[in-house]
Amino acid sequence: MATPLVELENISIAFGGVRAVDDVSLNLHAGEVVGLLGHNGAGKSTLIKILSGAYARDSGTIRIDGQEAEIRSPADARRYNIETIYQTLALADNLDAPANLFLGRELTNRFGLVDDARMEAETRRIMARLNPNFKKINEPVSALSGGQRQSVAIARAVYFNARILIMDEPTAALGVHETKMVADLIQELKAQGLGIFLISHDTREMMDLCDRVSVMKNGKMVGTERVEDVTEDDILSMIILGKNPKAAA
Amino acid sequence: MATPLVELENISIAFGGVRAVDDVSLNLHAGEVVGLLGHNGAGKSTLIKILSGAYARDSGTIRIDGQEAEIRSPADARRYNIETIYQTLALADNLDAPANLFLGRELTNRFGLVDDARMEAETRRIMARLNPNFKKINEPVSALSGGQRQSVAIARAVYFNARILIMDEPTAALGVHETKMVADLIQELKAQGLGIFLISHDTREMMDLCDRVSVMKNGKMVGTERVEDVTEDDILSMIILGKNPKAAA
Amino acid sequence: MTDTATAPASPRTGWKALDLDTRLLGMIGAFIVIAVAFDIASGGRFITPRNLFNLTIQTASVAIMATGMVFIIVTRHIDLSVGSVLATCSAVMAMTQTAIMPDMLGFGLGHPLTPWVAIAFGIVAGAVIGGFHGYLVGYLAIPAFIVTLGGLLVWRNVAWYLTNGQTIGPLDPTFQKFGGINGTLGVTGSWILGLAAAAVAIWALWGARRSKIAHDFPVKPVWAEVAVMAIVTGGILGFVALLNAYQVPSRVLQRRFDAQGLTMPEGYTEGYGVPISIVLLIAVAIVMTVIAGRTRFGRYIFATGGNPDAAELSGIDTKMLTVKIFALMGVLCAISAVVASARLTNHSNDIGILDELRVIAAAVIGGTALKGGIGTIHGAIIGALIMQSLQSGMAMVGVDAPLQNIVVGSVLVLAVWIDIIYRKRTGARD
Amino acid sequence: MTDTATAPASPRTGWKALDLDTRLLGMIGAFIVIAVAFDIASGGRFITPRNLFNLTIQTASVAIMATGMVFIIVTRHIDLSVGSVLATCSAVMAMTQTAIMPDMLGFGLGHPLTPWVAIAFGIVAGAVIGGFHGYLVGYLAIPAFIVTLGGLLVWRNVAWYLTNGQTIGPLDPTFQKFGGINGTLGVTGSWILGLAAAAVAIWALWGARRSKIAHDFPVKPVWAEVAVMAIVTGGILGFVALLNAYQVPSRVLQRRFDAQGLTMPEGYTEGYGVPISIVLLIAVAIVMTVIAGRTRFGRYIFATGGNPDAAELSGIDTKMLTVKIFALMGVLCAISAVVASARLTNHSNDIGILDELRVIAAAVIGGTALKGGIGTIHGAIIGALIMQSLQSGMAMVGVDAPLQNIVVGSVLVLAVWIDIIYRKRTGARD
Amino acid sequence: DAHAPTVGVSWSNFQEERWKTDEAAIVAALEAAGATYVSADAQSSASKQLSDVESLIAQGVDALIILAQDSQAIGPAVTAAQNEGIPVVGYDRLIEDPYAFYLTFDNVEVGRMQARAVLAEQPTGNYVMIKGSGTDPNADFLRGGQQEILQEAIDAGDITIVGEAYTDGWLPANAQRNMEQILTANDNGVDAVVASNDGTAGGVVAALTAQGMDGIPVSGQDGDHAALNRVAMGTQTVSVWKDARALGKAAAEIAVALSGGTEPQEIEGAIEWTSPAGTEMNAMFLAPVPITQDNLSVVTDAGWIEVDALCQGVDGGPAPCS
Ligand SMILES: Nc1ncnc2c1ncn2[C@@H]1O[C@H](COP(=O)(O)OP(=O)(O)OP(=O)(O)O)[C@@H](O)[C@H]1O
Ligand SMILES: Nc1ncnc2c1ncn2[C@@H]1O[C@H](COP(=O)(O)OP(=O)(O)OP(=O)(O)O)[C@@H](O)[C@H]1O
Ligand SMILES: O[C@@H]1[C@@H](O)[C@H](O)OC[C@H]1O
Ligand SMILES: [Mg+2]
Ligand SMILES: [Mg+2]
Repeated sequence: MATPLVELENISIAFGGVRAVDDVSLNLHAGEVVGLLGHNGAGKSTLIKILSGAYARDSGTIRIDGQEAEIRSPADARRYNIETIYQTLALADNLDAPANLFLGRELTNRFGLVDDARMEAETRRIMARLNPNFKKINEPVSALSGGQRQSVAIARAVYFNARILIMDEPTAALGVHETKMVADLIQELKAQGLGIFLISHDTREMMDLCDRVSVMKNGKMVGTERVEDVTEDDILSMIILGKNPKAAA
Repeated sequence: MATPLVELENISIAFGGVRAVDDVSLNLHAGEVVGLLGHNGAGKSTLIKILSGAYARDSGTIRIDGQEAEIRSPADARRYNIETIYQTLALADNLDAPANLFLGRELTNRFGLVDDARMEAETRRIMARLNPNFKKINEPVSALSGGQRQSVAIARAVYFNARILIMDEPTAALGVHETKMVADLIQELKAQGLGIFLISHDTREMMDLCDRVSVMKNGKMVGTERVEDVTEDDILSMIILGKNPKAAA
Repeated sequence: MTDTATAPASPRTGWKALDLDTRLLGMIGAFIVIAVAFDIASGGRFITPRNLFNLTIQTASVAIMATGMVFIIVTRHIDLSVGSVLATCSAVMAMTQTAIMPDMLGFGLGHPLTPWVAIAFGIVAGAVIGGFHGYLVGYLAIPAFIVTLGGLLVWRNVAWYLTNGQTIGPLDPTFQKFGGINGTLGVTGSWILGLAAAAVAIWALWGARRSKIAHDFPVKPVWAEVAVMAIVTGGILGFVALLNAYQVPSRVLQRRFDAQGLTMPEGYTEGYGVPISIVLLIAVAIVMTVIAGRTRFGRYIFATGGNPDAAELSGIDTKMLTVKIFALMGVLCAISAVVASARLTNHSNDIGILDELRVIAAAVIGGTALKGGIGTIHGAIIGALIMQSLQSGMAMVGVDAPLQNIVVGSVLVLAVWIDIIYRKRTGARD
Repeated sequence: MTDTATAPASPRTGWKALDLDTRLLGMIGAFIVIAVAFDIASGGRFITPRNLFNLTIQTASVAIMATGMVFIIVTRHIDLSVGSVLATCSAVMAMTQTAIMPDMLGFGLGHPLTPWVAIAFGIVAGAVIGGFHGYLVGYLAIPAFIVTLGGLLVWRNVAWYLTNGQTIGPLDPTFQKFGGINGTLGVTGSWILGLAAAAVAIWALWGARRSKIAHDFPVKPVWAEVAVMAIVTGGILGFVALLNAYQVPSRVLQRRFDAQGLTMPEGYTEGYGVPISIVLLIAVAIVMTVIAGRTRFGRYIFATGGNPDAAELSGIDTKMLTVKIFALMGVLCAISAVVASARLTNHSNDIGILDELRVIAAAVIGGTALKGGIGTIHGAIIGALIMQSLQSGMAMVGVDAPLQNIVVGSVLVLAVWIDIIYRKRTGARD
Repeated sequence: DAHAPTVGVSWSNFQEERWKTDEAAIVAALEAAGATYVSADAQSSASKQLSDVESLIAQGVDALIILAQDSQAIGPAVTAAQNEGIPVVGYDRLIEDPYAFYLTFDNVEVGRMQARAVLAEQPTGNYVMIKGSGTDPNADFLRGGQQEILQEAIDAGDITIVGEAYTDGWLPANAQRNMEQILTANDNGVDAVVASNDGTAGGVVAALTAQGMDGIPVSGQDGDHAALNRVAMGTQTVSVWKDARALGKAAAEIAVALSGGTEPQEIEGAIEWTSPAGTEMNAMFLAPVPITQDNLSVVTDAGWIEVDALCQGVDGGPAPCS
C-alpha cells in the first residue's frame, strides 16, 4: 500500500488535567474519506485541531507523505496544504465573502497591495460552482444566513488546492438541500485525490460518505474499520460501549 | 377540537429590510409536538424567538389558551410557562450548573438570600434523571463538553413545569446516544401534556417525533401537515420547492 | 451523556482540607512582602501600629469605590468617571453644610441634623448621576467607556460650578468624624466591634456547614472547620489589637484634658482603635460581599458578565440591571466623598482627581478580569491596600513622586500578568 | 443554499449613482453646522482664512495620533498612553537637539543634521515603546487597557526624568518648521501640491474604475464618476485657496525685508499656504488609508477586530500583528511629538497631557466602534477636527472653561449615540 | 477703536482657586477704563494655551494678558501677538521674551520669604520641605529661594532637612499623605515645615494636628482664607500674600495703556530688568507681603478677608482677633 498522506501517531493533549486526546493514532490516504465518530467531548475536534495547527500537541508525531511534519500553528498547517472547516465557523463577520475567502492569503498586485477586484472575481467564480444563488458578495458575512456562511467556509477550504481537508460537522447546521450539496462536493474532491477527515454524528451519512470510520471515546481511539466490514449497529455499539465488537470477535 | 395552547397569527418581523418572518400563522395543542423545517435562513429560529420573547414582532398576534398574550421579553414568556432551548446555548459560562439551571428564578431562603445548597440539591435530583453520569455540579459550565452543556439547558427547560416547550435544534450537536435520550424525553414530556415546538433539519427524526410538521421558506409558511398524511419526500419537496404538493393536488 | 472521567470528590486531607482560597493567600502574601520590604528600607518604621493605622485610613476612600468597580467590570463595563462623580457628591455635601442648610433652611453649621442631611443629599446625587450613566449604557447601548469618559469631563466641572471653584470648609465637626483619625471607636468600642464581628463570622461559617450537612453535601473535617474559624477570629482580633495599639499622641491627650480644665494623670495613655471610616469600609465590604454571593442582584451581575445574551434570554432585565449597577457605583462614590472630604476637613476643587485610575487599578490588581464575569470584593479591597502601601511606603523611604508613578504603573501591569499566569495554571488553556 | 430574496444590484440613478458615503457626509455636515453656528455667534470671526488656518494647525497633532488609534480600537484594544508616549518622544528629541548632539556628538544647535537625527531618535523611541506595549498585549495577553494605563503613568514620568522636569528649548529652527505657522509651503508651493494631489486623486479614481470594468463589475455612470472627481478636485483646490488666503502680517514681511536690507514694496502681501504640519498629516492620512484598505497588514487588522479567533485560525500571526499595531501607534506618537513640540518651539513638561482622551474621542466620534472591526482613517481625522472646532469655537465666543469641558463631554456621548442609531437604521437589529 | 479696547486674558488653569480673585480685579479695572474683557483657559496645557492665544488674536483683541503655563513654551504665542502688533503683559509667571511686559510677584522671593519666616521661629532643628508639583517649574523656583535662606544654617549644622517631597499636582491630599509618612519615618522628630503653598500647608497641618504637633512652624503662600485663619490660630506661621487684586488691577491698566500706544518704558513704576536667563525686559514687581501673626491686620485692612472669617474659632489671638 502507498505511503499514507497523513499519519497521526500516539497523539496526546491535556487541558489542565483533562486528557482530551489520549495516545491516538490514525492515518489517511489520498483519495480517501475517513470519518470520526464519538460522543460529545470524545476529543474529535481536539484531535483534528492538532492536525490543523490550532492546538499544539503535548506528545506524538505527525507525518505527511511519510515525512515528519512540524505543525505548531495554523500557518504551518497551511504550508502542508491542510485546510480546515471548523465546527464553529471561523469567519471575520465584518468582512465580505472575498476578504474571508482569501484571509491570510490575499492576492496582491505588482505593488504588493491587495487586489480586491481580482479576489472578488475569483470568489464569484468559485461560488458560482458551490452555490449558484449566492449574491451577497459585497456584504459583510454577518449579513449571511448560517448556510451561506457555511458555503463561504467550504469555498475557502476548496479554493486553495488543499491536499488534506478537515471538515468538523460541516452539515450540522445545514438544511437538507444544503447537506446534499456538501455530500456531492465531498465525492468530487475525493475523486480529485484529496484526503478528507470528516466529523459527524450522523452514522448513516458517515456510512455513505466514508471509506473508513474511526470511533473515539473519552479521548481514546476505540477502533477504525472499513465501512464495508461493519454494520451501522456495530458503529453504534462502538460509540456507546467504547468497545470494538469486531476486534473482540 | 379544544382551544389550542398557542396560536401564532400573522406574525411578521423584519431586520433592516429583510423580512425574516413574513405573515406566518401556526398553532400548537397541549400534548402535541409540532416540527418546524426549512432551509437555512428560512426564519424558523426567528419565529420561535418571537414566541419566547427574545425578539419583539413587528405585527401579528399571539394567543395562549385563546387569550391574547403580551410577550415582549423573555421574562414575559416565562410568565406563560414558555421555556426555550436556544440553538446557540444560552448559558453563563462562568457559573456552575445549579446557578445556570435556576438563572432568573433562584430559590431563596426566608431572608430573601439565594439558597445555593437547595438549588444544588435540586440540580442533583433532576440531573440524576436526565444524565446519571453528570458529576461536574460545582464547576463553571465552561468546563463541560457540548453534550453536558446541552443537558443543563434541557434540565432548565424541564424543571420549571413548562407548559410550552421550544427546542431549536436540540440534537444538532449531540452524539447518537445523547440524541436518543432527548427523543425519549420529548415523548415523556408530550405524554405529560406539554405542547412542544421542535426545530430540526433531520426529516426522518421529525417524522418520528412530531404530530404535525410545518415548513418555512424565505420567511413564509409553505404549509403544515399531519405526519400521517405525508411522505418524507413530500416534506423534502416542500422544503426545496417551497410548494405544498398536497395543497396543489 | 457520558462524562470525561474525573475522580469523585473525595474528602481532601492535610492542608487541602482547609480549602483556602489560594488567590487570596497570594495577595495577602504580596502585601506582606511589600510591607516587610518597606519595613527594612525604612529601618523598622513601616510595620508599626501607627503606620498601619495610617495605611488603613489612606486606603478607605479608594477601597470603598473599588468594591463597586468590581460589579462594573464584572459586567464588562468600565467607569472612568468615579473621581469626578466623587467631586460632585463632595461639592453637593459641602454646599449643603455651608450654604443650603444654614442659609436656606436656617440650620447652622454644627446643627445635629446638618451632617446627615448633607450625606443624604450626597448619596441621592451619586445615585442619580450613576443611574443616569447606567441608563445611557443599558438602554441607549452607548459603551460605558464613552459614557463615563464624558462623565469624567462633565461632573468634575459641574462640581466646579456648584462651589464656584472655591475650597469649601471647614466642614461640620460630626461630618469630619468620617475622615479617619478625627473619629475612631476608641479601645473599648473597637474590642466590642471585633468580638461581635468574630461571633458573626463563626455563626456564618457554622450555618454554611449545617446547611451542607442538611443536603448531604461533603463538608470539611471538623478540625479544618475549627482551624478556619480560628484563623478568621485571630485575623479580626489581631486587626483590632493593632489599631488599638496606636496611641493617641500625648500632646493631643494633654490638650483634651486642658480643654476640660483637668490635669492629665501621670502616664495616662489611650489607643485610637478602629477609625469610623474603616467601620464604613467594612460595612460596605460586607454588604457588597453579600450582594455578590447571596442575592439575585449579585447572581445576575455575574451571569451577565459571563454571557450577556444568556442572561437576557433567561429573563433578566439586563438594562435595568445596568442602571442599578451604575447607581450603586454612584452611591459608593458619594460614601467615598464623605470619607475623602472629611479627611481633608474641606471640599477642595481637585478632590478625587485621578481616582478613577486608582480605583480601576485596585479592582484589577485584586483579580477582577476586564473580560468580565470574574471578580471579588475582598480582592479589590486588598488591591487598594497594596497600591496604597506602595505609595505610602515609597513616600516614607523618600522616593520621588515621578519615580513613584513609574513604580505604580509597572506594578499594575505586573500584577495583572501574574494573575493571568495563575489563571492559566489552574484553569483551562486559552 | 437559497438566498433570501434581494434585488439584483441594479444600476442606481440620480443622487444614488454618486455612491457617496453617507456617514462621511454626515460628519462633514456636522462640522459645517458647528462652524456656521460659531461664525454667527462670534460675529463672523470663525469662518475666516485665518481662523480656519489656525484650526488645521491645532488639529494636526491629535489627528495624526487618532489615525493610529483607529487601528488599535479596531483590533478591540485601547491605548491610554499616547499622551505620555508623546511626552517621552518629545523629551528624547529635545534632549537630542540640545544635549546629545551638541555635547556628546559635537554638532551645534542649527547643524543641518540636528533635526533629522533628533526625529530619527524620537521615532525609534516611539516604535520601541509602542512595540513593547504590543508585546505585553499580544504575547503576554495582558489587556491593553492595563498595559497602557501603566504606560500612561510610566512614560510621563520617564519624560520627566529625561529632562529633569525642565522645559527644554528653544528647539532647532529647521525642526520648528514642523510646528505650523513657522513653516508653510507658501502660495506657489501650495498650488503645486494641490494640483499634484488632484491629479493623483483623479488617476486613482480612474484606475479603480478601469479595474472594475476589467472584471466585468458594475460601475457608476460616467457623469457620476466625473462629478465625484469634480467634487474631490474642488475640495482639494478650495482647501489650498483657503490656506493661501491667510496673509502673512505686514510686520513680519517688513521685518523680513529689513533683515535683508531691502525695502518692502508698497502694498506687498504674501499668503501662508499649506503648513508643513498639515502636509505631514495628509501624508500620514494617505499612508494609513492605504494600509487600512490595500495592504495585508490592514486587512489582518480588520479581520482580527471582526473575529480574533478566525484571524488566528486563518494563519494570521495575531500576536506579532499586535506588536506592529502598537509600534505603529508609537511611531505616530513620535510624529505628533515633532509637530507638538515644534509648535511650542520647546519641549514642555506637560506636553501631550490628556491627549489620550482627545485622541480616543476623535477616533470614536469619527465612527470607530469600541467593539472592534469598524473604523476609518478619514473619520478619525474629521473627528479630531470637530473636537478642535468645538474647543476653539467655544474659546472664541467666550464660553467658560468648565462649561467647555461639560460641552465636550456631552458631545462625545451624543456623537456615539447618533452613530449607534445610524448603524441600527442602516444595519441589523441587535 | 482706540478708546474702547478689548483685552484678552489667557489663563493657565482657571480652575485653581486663586485666579477668581485676579479675574475680578482685572474685570473691574477694565470696566473702569471702558474696555472689554475676553478670556480663555488653557487647563494646565501649554499647547492649549497657544491655541487659546491664537483664538484671542483672531477675535481681534487689542492687548493680551497671559498667565503662562510654561515660560518658554509660550514663546510662539507671544511672537504671534508681536506680529500683529498686540502688546502682551506677562502675568504673575515669567515669559522669557523681551516683547512681553513682566508683571509679577517674584516666586524666588516668595520662597525666600517662606523660609525666612520659618527660620525666624525655628532657627535650629529638623526641617521638612513640602514642595509643589514636580511638573510645575514654579515649584523649583520656590524651592530655590527657600534653599538660599536655609543654606547658611544647614552648613552650620543648625538645621537638618529630614524629609523632602514633591506634591503631585499640588494636591492637599497628597501633601497630607507625604507628611504623614515623613512623620512616621522620623518618629515625629520634625521641628518645622516649609510648605510651598497654602493648599499643601493645609495638608501638612492636618497631618500635624493628628499627632498633636500643630503649632510648629509651617509656611505657605497665596493668602487663601483657610490659611489666614490658620495663621490667626497659630497652626501656620506665614502665608506669603500676593495681593491678587493689586496685581489684576495693575495688569488691566497696563494692558489698556499699552494698547493705547503708550511705550512700555513709560508705564509708571516700570523698570528695566534682566531675567536669570538673560532676557532684558520691561518689568514691574509688586511686593509680596509675608502675613504672620504680627501683621494680620494688613489683610483685613485691605478688605482681602472679613475679620469674622479670619478669626473664626480664634479666641485671645493676635490683632485683629483679640
Ligand atoms: N480549549 C479547551 N480548554 C479546556 N478544555 C477543552 C478545550 N477544548 C476542549 N476541551 C475539552 O476536551 C474534551 C474534548 O473536547 P472536543 O471538543 O474535542 O470534543 P468533541 O469530540 O469534538 O465533542 P463534540 O461532539 O461535542 O464536538 C472535552 O472534555 C472538552 O471539555
Ligand atoms: N439579529 C438579526 N439581525 C439581522 N438579521 C437577522 C437576525 N437574526 C436573523 N436574521 C436574518 O433573518 C433570517 C432568518 O434567520 P433565522 O435564524 O430565523 O433562520 P433559521 O430558519 O433559523 O436558519 P438555520 O436553519 O440556519 O438556523 C436570515 O436571513 C438571517 O440572516
Ligand atoms: O501661587 C502658586 C503658583 O505660583 C504656583 O505656580 O501654583 C500653585 C499656586 O498656589
Ligand atoms: Mg467537536
Ligand atoms: Mg435557526
